[in-house]
Amino acid sequence: MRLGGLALKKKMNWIVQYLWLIPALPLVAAGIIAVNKQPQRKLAASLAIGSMAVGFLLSLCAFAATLHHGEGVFREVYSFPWIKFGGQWMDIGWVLDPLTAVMLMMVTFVGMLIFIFSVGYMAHDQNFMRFFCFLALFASGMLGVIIANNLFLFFVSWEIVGLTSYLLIGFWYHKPSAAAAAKKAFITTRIGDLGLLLGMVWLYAQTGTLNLYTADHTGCLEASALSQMATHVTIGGLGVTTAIGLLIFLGAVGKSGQVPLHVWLPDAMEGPTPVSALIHAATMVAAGVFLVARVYPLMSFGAPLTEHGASVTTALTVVTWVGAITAIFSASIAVAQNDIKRILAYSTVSQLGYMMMGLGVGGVAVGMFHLITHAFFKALLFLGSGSVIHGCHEEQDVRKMGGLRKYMPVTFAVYGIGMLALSGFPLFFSGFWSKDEILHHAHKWPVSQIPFYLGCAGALFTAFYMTRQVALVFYGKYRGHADESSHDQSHSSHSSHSSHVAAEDGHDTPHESPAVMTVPLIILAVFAILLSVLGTPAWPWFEGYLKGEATILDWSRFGDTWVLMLVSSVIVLTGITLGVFLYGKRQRQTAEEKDVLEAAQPVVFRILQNKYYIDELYELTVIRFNAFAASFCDFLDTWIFGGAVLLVSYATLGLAWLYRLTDEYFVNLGFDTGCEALRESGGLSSKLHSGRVQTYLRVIGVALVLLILFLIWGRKA
Amino acid sequence: MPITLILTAVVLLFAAVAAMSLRNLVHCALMLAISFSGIAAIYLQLNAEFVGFTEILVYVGAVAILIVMAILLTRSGEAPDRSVLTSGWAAGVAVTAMVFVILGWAILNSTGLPPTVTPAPSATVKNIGDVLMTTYVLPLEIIALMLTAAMIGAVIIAFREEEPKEKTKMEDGRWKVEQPSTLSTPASSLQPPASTGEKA
Amino acid sequence: MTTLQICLLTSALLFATGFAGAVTRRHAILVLIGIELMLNAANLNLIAFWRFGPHPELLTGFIFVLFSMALAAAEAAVGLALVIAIYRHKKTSNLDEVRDLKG
Amino acid sequence: MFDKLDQIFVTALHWLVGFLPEAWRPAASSLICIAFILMVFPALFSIVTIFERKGIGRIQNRYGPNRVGIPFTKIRLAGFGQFLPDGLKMLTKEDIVPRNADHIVHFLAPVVLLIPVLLTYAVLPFGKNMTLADYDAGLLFFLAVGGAVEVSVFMAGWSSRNKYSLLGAMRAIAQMLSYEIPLILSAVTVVMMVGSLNLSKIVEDQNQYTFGLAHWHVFTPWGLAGFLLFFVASLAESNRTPFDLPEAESEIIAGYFTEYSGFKFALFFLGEYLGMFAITGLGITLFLGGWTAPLACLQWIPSYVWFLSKILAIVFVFIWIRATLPRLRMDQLMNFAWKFMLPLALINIVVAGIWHYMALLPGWERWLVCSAILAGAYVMFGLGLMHRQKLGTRVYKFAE
Repeated sequence: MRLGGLALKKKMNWIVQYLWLIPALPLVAAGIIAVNKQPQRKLAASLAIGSMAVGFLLSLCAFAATLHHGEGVFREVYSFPWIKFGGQWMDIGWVLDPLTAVMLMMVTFVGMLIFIFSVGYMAHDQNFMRFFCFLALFASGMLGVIIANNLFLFFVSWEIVGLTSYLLIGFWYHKPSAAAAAKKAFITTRIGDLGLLLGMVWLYAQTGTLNLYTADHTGCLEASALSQMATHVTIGGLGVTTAIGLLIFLGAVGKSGQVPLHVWLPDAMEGPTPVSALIHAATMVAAGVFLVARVYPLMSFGAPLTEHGASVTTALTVVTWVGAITAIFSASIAVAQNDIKRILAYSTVSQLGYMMMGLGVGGVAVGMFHLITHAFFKALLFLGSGSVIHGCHEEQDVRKMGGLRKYMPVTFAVYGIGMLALSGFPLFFSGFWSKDEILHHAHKWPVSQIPFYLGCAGALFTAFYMTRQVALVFYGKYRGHADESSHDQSHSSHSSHSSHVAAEDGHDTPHESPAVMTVPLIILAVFAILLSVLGTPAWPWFEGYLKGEATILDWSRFGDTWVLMLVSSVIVLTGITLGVFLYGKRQRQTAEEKDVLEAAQPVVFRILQNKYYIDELYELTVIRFNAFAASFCDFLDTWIFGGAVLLVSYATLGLAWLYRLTDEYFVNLGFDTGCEALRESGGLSSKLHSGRVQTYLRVIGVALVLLILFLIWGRKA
Repeated sequence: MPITLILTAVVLLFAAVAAMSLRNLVHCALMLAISFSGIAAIYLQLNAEFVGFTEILVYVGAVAILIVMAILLTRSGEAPDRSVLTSGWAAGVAVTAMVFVILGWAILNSTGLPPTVTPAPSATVKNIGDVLMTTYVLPLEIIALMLTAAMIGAVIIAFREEEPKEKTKMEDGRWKVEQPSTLSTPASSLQPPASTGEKA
Repeated sequence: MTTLQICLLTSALLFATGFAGAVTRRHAILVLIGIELMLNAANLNLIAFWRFGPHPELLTGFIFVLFSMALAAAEAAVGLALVIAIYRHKKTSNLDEVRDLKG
Repeated sequence: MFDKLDQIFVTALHWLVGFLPEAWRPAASSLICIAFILMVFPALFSIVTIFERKGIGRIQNRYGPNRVGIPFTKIRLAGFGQFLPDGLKMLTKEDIVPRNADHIVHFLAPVVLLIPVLLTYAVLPFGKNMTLADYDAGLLFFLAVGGAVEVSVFMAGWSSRNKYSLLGAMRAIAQMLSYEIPLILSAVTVVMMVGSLNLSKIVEDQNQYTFGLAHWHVFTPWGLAGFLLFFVASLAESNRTPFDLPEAESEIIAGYFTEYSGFKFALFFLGEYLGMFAITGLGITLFLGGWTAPLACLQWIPSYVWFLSKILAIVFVFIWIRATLPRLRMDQLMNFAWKFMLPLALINIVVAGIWHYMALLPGWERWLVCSAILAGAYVMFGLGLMHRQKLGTRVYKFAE
């Protein structure tokens, strides 16, 4: 295998060889920032952003390398032996294929924008350096996940990502809620990672390698390994591939917050908003989806392709169902939330559900396309909410906002674009096309139609709660503080460029954010619109790109999709009008006023507001059991093991006493006398060393005499 | 011609003994010069002119002068009134006697000595130069290097240390006490001693 | 008694004299003088053996003497410099009072 | 016939020695030569003293001694008889020795001065076949023995318990040690070119003629530079102005022979002049072709005449300089020796090597190259020497 890697290197594209630079640069940046003691904000920011920019350029090169190469999927790997496991070498390496390239571009680009944004957002935080150090570290981990050609490297980067997510959620660790959220996120994702680890180990046991692809096609995702694996069957007639796939999917569930492990994601919003945007909307949570896409060959192996390019296996069915349930579930929860970021968080969860569903029903292209588009417009939304929060002086409750349209027009404009993209407003927004793809494939799914209906419902909810949010935040009048009259232009303008001054005197009129925050928003908004052209049914360039096929413009493809497009547009428009009717028409006057739905259906609303009491459920079951187990272990520890340890320790103490006695009364005395003798002899010999030259000369003379005598005597003998 | 040789040897040894036993160091140094010249004379009688002249040039011309300089620099030009012998000189004399006896004994009845009647070898300057430049060129270079190092080392060792700053400051203070500090020219003319101090 | 033996005896006596001085006198410079005398005795030996040795045409002892003279010059320079430095520090050049290296 | 005239002393020596038995001849001949030297050069000394006095007198626009002639006659000799009364005065003066002087050393000093100076004459070739001891390493002998003069100077200065004497001795020793190095180094160039330390060989090497001009070393760039260096260094070696600090009358009364009078003083005087003659002779031998004639057409003149006349010419230049130049200061003296003459002499050695190897390509290149290097070095070191001189207001320096 190593020989293969070396042989490959000759005709390899240079970018493949230097792909490692992309994750390495942010890592180096993080290291440099970490070792710089005094707060050098400029250095930190410029290092992080610069590394991301260079990474973006490199990934552009990588992308260019994956284009135009004729038929078949472009895939080049570069791997080298790393450590020796028992008998054989474990290689690590990286792979460059369309999946990697497109993810690289997305992550580096969005990440760069978010870095720039957070320069403005964190401007007044005294832990600026730490923040950027973590961000850069996260970026390197995420990029490592993307380029990894080896599940081991993948897992390492994956854990780095998890760690940085923990650190960043708990960035404001002085807030107990943040600390708790960080712990929750870490532990919950650990559950998933355990599954991933088991899957990896099983895979290694089965195929003897963790390389996904290799030069000589012996990788664990390639036909030889898979077919040799597919012959095995484990408990309950479950195919080994299926089992491994499900275990790995468990990791994905944990990472991208699918039901039932979704609970950590909403709480993760305790972190700074850029973190929410970068990690919990754009990139990290997408890593789970990416993982599924990465091991898609494993999951889809052995099943015949259906007529529209997706294949049906047990694993994929599970994926689909989990995705669908997650989508509708969290979309419904989002309806009843009041925290602007929580709403977005639940929408994220539901969108991730959509992606999973897309992967399950429609193959890699569908899910990934929604992932990309979602990354852009969700980052846009989060950053927009961040700008709003920044403008409202760290206020997050939508009920306390309102009428911000006047105060921050730019934010309003881009936020509106994001909202329309997310809710899938027809024709002009990327969200529409990607979601439509998913629904389309779900509709064609041979197993069942239920996921399709769930998806439609989710779309309805999505449109509805986004409209509600926008209506509450941007329309009506500002409910941030009691008296409107106290705000005068000079004060607001003054507070606009130094908002920490304003933050000190509690309530003040909201203000537009500085350019360093708005410009990334605008860029993201542009992309949120433009990306739509890549995935229309008429010209499914993205799919072709991923599959490595040329794409032809063919309007006739609308023939079988226009009905569905119509349906989804109708759904979306219904949701929006519903939202406008309920919240736009009659604005609430005060922050304390009851919500409209709450007035109508208090029970349902409470259930939704409390997230179906999932946390409480876990509280009652998992955590209770956990506590019990813990106490049991404590008991064991204290009495059984502790007793044994105590016994051993007493025995040791006795021995120690014995040793001490011997030491003191035999060894020490001996050594003391020995040392004494040595010291005295040294003193005696140093007496000889009287610093008088002439004594030495005398000795030399005597030595000369002796030497001559010896010579004569030796001559005689 | 052993006679002249013996005479030279006697003179040389007398001078050496004097150089080692006189009380006045300068006399010792002069006697040393005489004994060096005696050695040079012996060299000449052994057909080693070059070495003889070098002996004069190096020892009489340089080493003796150097020693004299050192004597004057250590202010020990006068004969001390206390004893010039170190404590425990008797042991030294005994060791010396042993050394001499053993050496003389070894010389007098050693059998392996080469025959004394040999043609006078010719050590012309040309031969010496050839040998120095071919066989012994590396030792020559090393010796040159060593001489340079020794010279630098000697200069550095014997270099007079900078006297601490506060000393000169104290001088200024004393000066200020004596003279009204309004005068500038005497102050300026006072500076040189400190400077010449390091120079000389 | 051959000429060679005369030379050797002379050098032995010279060596003994120098040694006696170096061992018995208390002034540092005199010790150096004694060392010079000893060196010269050694040189005398070398020359004598060169003169009466089997291969005088090789000039071995001859060159050796030249080199040892260079060494002696260096040694005298450094030694006297040391004496002067010691005198500067301790205001004495009596070897009985210079014994800082006492073990 | 001219050869006979040239070799007259040699033949006379052989004729004289011919009377003696075989065994005594070497010793006898050397004794005779020594006696000859002891006769000639003190006589030269006595003449030169008068020369000096009269010459300085002329330069200072006054008569020198111009009365005394041959005693008991009316013959004046333009005052050249002056040395007789002077000598008598010297020899008959009272010999004063300080009470707490070190008598033995004080007595020995002039003798020790005179012996090496006279020894140096042993290797000088006064004329064709007129070398007393034709050592193979004659030059080395000359330099070595000349080095022994410092001992006597020190003896004189130290033994007469007088701070002026001691100061003078110290100055003299420092000066001699410093200027001996350029002296030897400038002589080394000649040794390099001739390939021998033997003085008569060196002279023979210069005893060739092209276009009737002699091959004197001074007629080459390195030779000229070497000769100038040697000349300055010999001025300093023989304590002549401008290097007469050791016996600067106006500063330290007469230097290391302050406490000498009468006969010993005369001996010092004699020693100095003999040393001057000797070193001049060496310079002539090395650079000015020794006893050879400058032009081929003048070879009929006997060689010893050439030698003596060259000595007299150089001595005249010495006297001229003495009457012209002021005295140096001590630090200037040292700076000049170590920062100017020493590096220049070293460069001169290199130039000699270049000259030797550029002889392979005939023509004027080597003249150009060597002269250029030497001139450049001269200018550079000269600037470096003048660079540090603070030619400004006077600074008072106090002795410590």
